[in-house]
Amino acid sequence: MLSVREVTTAYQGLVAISAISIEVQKGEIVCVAGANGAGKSTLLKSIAGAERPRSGTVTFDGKRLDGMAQHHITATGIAYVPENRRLFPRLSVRDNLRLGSYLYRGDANREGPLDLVFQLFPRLAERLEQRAETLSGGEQQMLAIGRALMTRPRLLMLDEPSQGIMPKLVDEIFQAVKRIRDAGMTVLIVEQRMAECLEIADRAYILQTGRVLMQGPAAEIRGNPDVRKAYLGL
Amino acid sequence: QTSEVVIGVIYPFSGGSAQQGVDAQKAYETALEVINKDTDFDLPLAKGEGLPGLGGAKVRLVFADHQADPQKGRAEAERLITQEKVSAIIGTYQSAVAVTVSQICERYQVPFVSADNSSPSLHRRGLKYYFRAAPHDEMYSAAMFDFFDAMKKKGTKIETLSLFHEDTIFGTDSGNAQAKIAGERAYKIVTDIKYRANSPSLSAEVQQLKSANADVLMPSSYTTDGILLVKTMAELGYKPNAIVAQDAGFSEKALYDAVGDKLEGVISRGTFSLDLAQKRPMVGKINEMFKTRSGKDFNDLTSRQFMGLIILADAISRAKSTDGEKIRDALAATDIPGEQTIMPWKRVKFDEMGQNNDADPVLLQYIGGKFVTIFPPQAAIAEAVWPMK
Amino acid sequence: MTALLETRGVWQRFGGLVANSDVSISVGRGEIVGLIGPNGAGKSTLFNLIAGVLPPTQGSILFDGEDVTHMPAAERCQRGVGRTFQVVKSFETMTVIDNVIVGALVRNTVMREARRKAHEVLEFTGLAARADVLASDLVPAEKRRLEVARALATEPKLLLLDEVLTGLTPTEAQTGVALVRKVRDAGITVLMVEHVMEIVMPLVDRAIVLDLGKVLVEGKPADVVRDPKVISAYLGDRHAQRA
Amino acid sequence: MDKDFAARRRRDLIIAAVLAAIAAATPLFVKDVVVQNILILTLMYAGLSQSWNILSGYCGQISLGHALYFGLGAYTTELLFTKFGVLPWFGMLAGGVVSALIAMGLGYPFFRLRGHYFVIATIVIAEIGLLLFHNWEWAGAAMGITIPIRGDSWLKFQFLRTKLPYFYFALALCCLAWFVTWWLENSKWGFWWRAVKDNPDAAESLGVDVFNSKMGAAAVSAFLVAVGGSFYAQFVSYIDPESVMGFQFSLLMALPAVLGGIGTLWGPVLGAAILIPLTELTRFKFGGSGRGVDLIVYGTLIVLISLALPRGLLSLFSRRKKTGAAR
Amino acid sequence: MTAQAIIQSLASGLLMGLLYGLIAVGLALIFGLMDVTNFAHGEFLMIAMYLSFFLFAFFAIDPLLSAPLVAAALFIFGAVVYLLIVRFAMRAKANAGMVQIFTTFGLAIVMRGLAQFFFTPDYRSIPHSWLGGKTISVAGIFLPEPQLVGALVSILAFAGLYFFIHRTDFGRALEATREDPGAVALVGIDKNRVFAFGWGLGAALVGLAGAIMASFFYIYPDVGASFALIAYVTVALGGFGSVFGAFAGGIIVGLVEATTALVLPPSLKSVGIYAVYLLVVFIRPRGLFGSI
Ligand SMILES: Nc1ncnc2c1ncn2[C@@H]1O[C@H](COP(=O)(O)OP(=O)(O)OP(=O)(O)O)[C@@H](O)[C@H]1O
Ligand SMILES: Nc1ncnc2c1ncn2[C@@H]1O[C@H](COP(=O)(O)OP(=O)(O)OP(=O)(O)O)[C@@H](O)[C@H]1O
Ligand SMILES: CC(C)C[C@H](N)C(=O)O
Ligand SMILES: [Mg+2]
Ligand SMILES: [Mg+2]
Repeated sequence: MLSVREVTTAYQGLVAISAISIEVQKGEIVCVAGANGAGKSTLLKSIAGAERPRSGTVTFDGKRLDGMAQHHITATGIAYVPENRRLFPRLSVRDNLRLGSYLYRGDANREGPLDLVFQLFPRLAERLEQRAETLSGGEQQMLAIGRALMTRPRLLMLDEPSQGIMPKLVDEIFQAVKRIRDAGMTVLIVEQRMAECLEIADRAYILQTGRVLMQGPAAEIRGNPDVRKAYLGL
Repeated sequence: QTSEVVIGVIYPFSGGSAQQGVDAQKAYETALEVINKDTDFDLPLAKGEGLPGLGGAKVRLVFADHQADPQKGRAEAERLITQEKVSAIIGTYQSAVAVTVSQICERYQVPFVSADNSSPSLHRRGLKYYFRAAPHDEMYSAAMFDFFDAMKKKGTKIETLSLFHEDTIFGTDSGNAQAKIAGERAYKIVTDIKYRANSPSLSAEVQQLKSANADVLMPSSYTTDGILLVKTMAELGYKPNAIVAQDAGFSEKALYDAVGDKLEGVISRGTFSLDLAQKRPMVGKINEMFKTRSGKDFNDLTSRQFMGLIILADAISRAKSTDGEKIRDALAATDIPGEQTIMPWKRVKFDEMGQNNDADPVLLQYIGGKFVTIFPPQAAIAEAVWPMK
Repeated sequence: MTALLETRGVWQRFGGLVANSDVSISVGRGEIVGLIGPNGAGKSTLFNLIAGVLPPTQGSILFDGEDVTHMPAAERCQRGVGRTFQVVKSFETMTVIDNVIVGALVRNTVMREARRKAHEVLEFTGLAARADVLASDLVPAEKRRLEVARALATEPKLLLLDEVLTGLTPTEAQTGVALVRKVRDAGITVLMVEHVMEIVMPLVDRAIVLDLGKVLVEGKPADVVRDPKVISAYLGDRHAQRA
Repeated sequence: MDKDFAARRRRDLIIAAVLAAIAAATPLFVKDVVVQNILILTLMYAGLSQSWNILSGYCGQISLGHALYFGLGAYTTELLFTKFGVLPWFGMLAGGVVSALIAMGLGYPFFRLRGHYFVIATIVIAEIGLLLFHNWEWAGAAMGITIPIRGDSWLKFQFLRTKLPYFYFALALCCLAWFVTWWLENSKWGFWWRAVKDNPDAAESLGVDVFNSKMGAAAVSAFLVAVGGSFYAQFVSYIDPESVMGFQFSLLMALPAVLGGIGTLWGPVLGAAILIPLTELTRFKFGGSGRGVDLIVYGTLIVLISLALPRGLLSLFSRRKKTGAAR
Repeated sequence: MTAQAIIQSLASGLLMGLLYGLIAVGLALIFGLMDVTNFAHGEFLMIAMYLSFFLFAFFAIDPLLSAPLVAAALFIFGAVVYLLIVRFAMRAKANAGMVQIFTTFGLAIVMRGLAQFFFTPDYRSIPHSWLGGKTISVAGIFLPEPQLVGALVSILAFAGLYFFIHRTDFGRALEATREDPGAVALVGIDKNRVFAFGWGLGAALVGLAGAIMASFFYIYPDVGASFALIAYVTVALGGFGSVFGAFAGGIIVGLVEATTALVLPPSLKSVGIYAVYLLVVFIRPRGLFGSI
């Protein structure tokens, strides 16, 4: 479904990822892990069009994405929840969610995914009129995912969704991710909480200093002794 | 022998009063044509080409933009003198700029002709190189009151006045002069409104004028405010008995194009009148020359600018030199009879402060789309229509 | 000796929403205390009240034996309250070292001293290599470390850490844990908010659990994680199994 | 690292000294008064902009009302001189003090405002000042004040025959403003200001007295600008409200810093060195046409420079990558 | 002063206030809602007035009729200005605020220069427009028709803008883009389209104001300067981010101006406006109804 080939992205000449290739199949949950600064976020940004790759190709369902404007990429069915969430701080929760369905204005069923969102994150339903900036950190993360779901993505990309989330909810979020997949979406997720993430993931990639260090089925990665030592802290 | 004499012309060529600068440019170019070409007018330098005193040397003008800023005026004057080597400077429309330009001229001993500044304080600063052939606001205002006195003698009721003047140097000076003379001659000022130039609205001001409803409304306003004033008066249903304006906006074509129909019978002071052409045909011809350049008739400002340059060039010619001091002396010795001007003046002769006290102002009334001279009697060609309309 | 920090019946309301209700906690000198609780429980709000961003709607705050309830934030910093922000607030157009110098200036009026102190703190926090980089060019994890460094530079008695160890791989987190210990060993009391139990629980001496703005449970970490109230409100069943 | 830093500071100081020395020597070669005039204005605006930069560039409180302080400096000096015979040197000091006090007085209400609300408040207060002076008869109202010419004298700081004293004063002012900036930049205040600009909340949490930082910056900035205003009044020897308190001054003070590099040590000087001669030359060259060409050229340049170099011209010179350019 | 005169003053002030509101409504969108500084607002107005003038001078179309044309032309102009200039000013990472101030300020200078170049600095006006100089008198209170129509258009423009911002997706998209232009792509919004449309709409509203103004005001290259500061104060007084605020701001400015002129010398009447602005923001640092 998504295929990233030999993508290199740099910031002002500083190469952050170099010649990375990854694949995501429809219906999969793919986990990307790696140390700080390994280039995980950069990879997602390069796919979402937030950064322009210097070379390499990104194709999504046979469509070339690299070089496409970011909002067009969203329209092709990729939703991206960045690390810092990028909510609209002074708009209400409701407006943030409504904006998620901007692409479907005029559509009678535009608020369709809202049920799923409230089902996943009932807290949001209680906070509809509150400004996004006054939400607690965890609530903000929920809203960011909720907003992304409103764009009815076929591929959902999450950058460290568990960051700042209470343990109970971390599990819920991972469960939610599973349910999101079960609702027909594909998920590409960057996580530091590898243990939890690998539990739900089908496959995983491990990045190191801008390159793919390791890849394979989640279970395999989880069993790898190096990984256990270096990333799972076991 | 010099083949060319350079004169600096400093005006606002950009900003809010750029129009005056551009009009002035046309007036000076007209004067230049009269000076440099052989024309058949009874004006100094008209006959023959160039300046006879300097072997027919031609005059060249250098224009500079002061943007209504005294500091820039100063810098431009200095540049014209030191780099363009001008022999004299003429300008400046805004009196505030004339202050600094004349100071620089004084310091470089280059004559400055204040062609169209009307602030009375200008010539009272003890400057040796300052000359003004035209009247200043006190003279103008005095003429207005002379006119009121004359009208009163004829039985017209003129007791109360409303002053309406803008808040820059021109309006303030004019308002002060009028208030002073009104006091001396026992006219009652019922309202004295100083307003902010280029205000977006004059409703409140006009409302006060209307409440006061004086016998005469005396505005001192530039074109923009003049237009707005007249429109606002119409909108608020204020029809004054008479308007006697301190020139400026009220001698501008733009104002009459905009609101002329509401101004039948308005009186403005001035120092020029086109109807002088009836007595002095060359006035009409020179006006035509100006009109082909600018598309406008001479008005109070452009006529003064034209005349100023003629007077200055004449002095240079008589000085037979481009030396500042010699030109200054020649200017001081100027004595041009009124008939050899396009103005209704008695003559051009400067007092020791550089002011020509024989520049008689006139009062003009706007009748049937034209200005006719109504005062003083010797210049008048018609009786004043009072009240207006 | 009295507690370093004490809050007495502190309330904070935002319109109809009660973010803190009747919170009374105390933190002793030299402790590392974990403040945990569900998202939106009011932890960051309590930090804001302690640091003096806003006065509590009701209640009082004592620091180092002094009532600081209405003292402005800057003065509290001078008294020894250092804090980090959950949503990082770096001085983006300044370099890392300059960011830290701002903090160091609280106790060092001589520039040279402040600069030396700042370098020392950067060494201590492992940011020395990034000293001359603009704060805006740091990655999120580094920015959080900068928050800590800046706060440390003020030489606080009490350091409030709001989720500074978030987004680290477990290995990296261990470095962070070591850093917090070092901080405590340097004599600084730490009150920290963190959601990653694997990190906090081994680290803290005592844990306070906030829920819906109220103190739910307080005690030794081992006891707290077993508390059914905490499990149901915060940790979730899975954690219960693991714990 | 520390050595680098100290070396950079020293380098700045040496460059400044060399530049000042070169500037001081220019009158030996430049006899043309027009060029001298441009140099004086350039130095004056460099100094003014440097001073503006303290409040707006370093401390981040964007003021478009500094004409108020400029005008207050000019008026205080000349009112004291013409009404009470106080020598301009004392007037200058008095003007600076008055402006600084007013700036601090205004600080109480103003520094609670953020963003556009603050900017508009500064514009509006300067406009109020302008209108009040316009209507204040004792201060000459619209007529302004003509400084009586009493012949060349250092005592009265008045020179007709030569521009050199003005030149050196402008140079001194520029150097002073630069040096004050240089000095404060590496002081508690300099750090506080930049912290306040970037993030007042964080600054507060680090013990920065946000309010007083702003007050300090405002006072220093207003004082220096007022001294510039005094100088300008003496230099032009005529002032009226419009020509010393008009909005254009507020912009002209900001412009060099913005074009050169706002919040930097060298930005204002660099900006003024380019902008002022450019302004003068475009007016010389195109101003007399009456067709607005000078405006078109000038405006286009401002647009282009702002767009092409948002960090100012200085960013052209800094070879260091973005990472180091913060100073 | 008679009661009637006072009522007249207030009535004039109210009408004038609505007119200020009309001039400010475009700014309320660009500066207030989109949070982009536009120092060329007065010059937009000037261009609109010239357009009306030339449509009248060459085709004898009354400004009232040409208003839609002018608005349409200004829409294109505004969008183009955004796409060609402002877009790049907003991209600046460093001190974006100053970059915006000075690019639009430079643009204002260029526009004045171009107007002078092409239209000459002459003062123009439309002598006999349908509205110009006409007035209705009710019980001795004069209500000038241009201002009445201006007031009506002002109310409609504000109502329309209010509806647009609060009831359409576009309005929400606009707010979102203002909040974080880098984030709207996450929900599939093209920020440049939104902002270009916003600028176009803002300029079109100024176009309406210009057309109304042209029927009774004088026109010259610097005419915008007279209105610019009042428009900024109007928007800020009402509070950034609030359409209603700008509307209320206009009315307050008009009334304050009229009442100040009753107690102070008229040359100080804008001091009243400025003082009220300062007073309001001291009490409410975000203006009367502002949200940002
Ligand atoms: N905006 C930026 N400007 C300059 N360099 C950047 C920028 N963003 C990232 N980098 C650099 O690119 C490299 C990869 O960063 P990236 O954010 O992709 O890492 P990451 O794996 O997501 O790390 P983390 O776990 O901290 O989120 C890092 O070395 C970082 O310094
Ligand atoms: N300024 C504010 N206005 C309105 N509500 C607020 C404000 N600040 C916080 N809140 C609300 O108060 C509650 C507590 O927020 P707080 O940030 O303290 O939570 P927290 O415990 O730190 O959560 P997290 O772990 O997710 O960071 C939340 O529901 C939040 O929405
Ligand atoms: C009416 C004008 C002739 C007056 C001139 N603008 C001046 O300021 O002196
Ligand atoms: Mg990342
Ligand atoms: Mg929190």
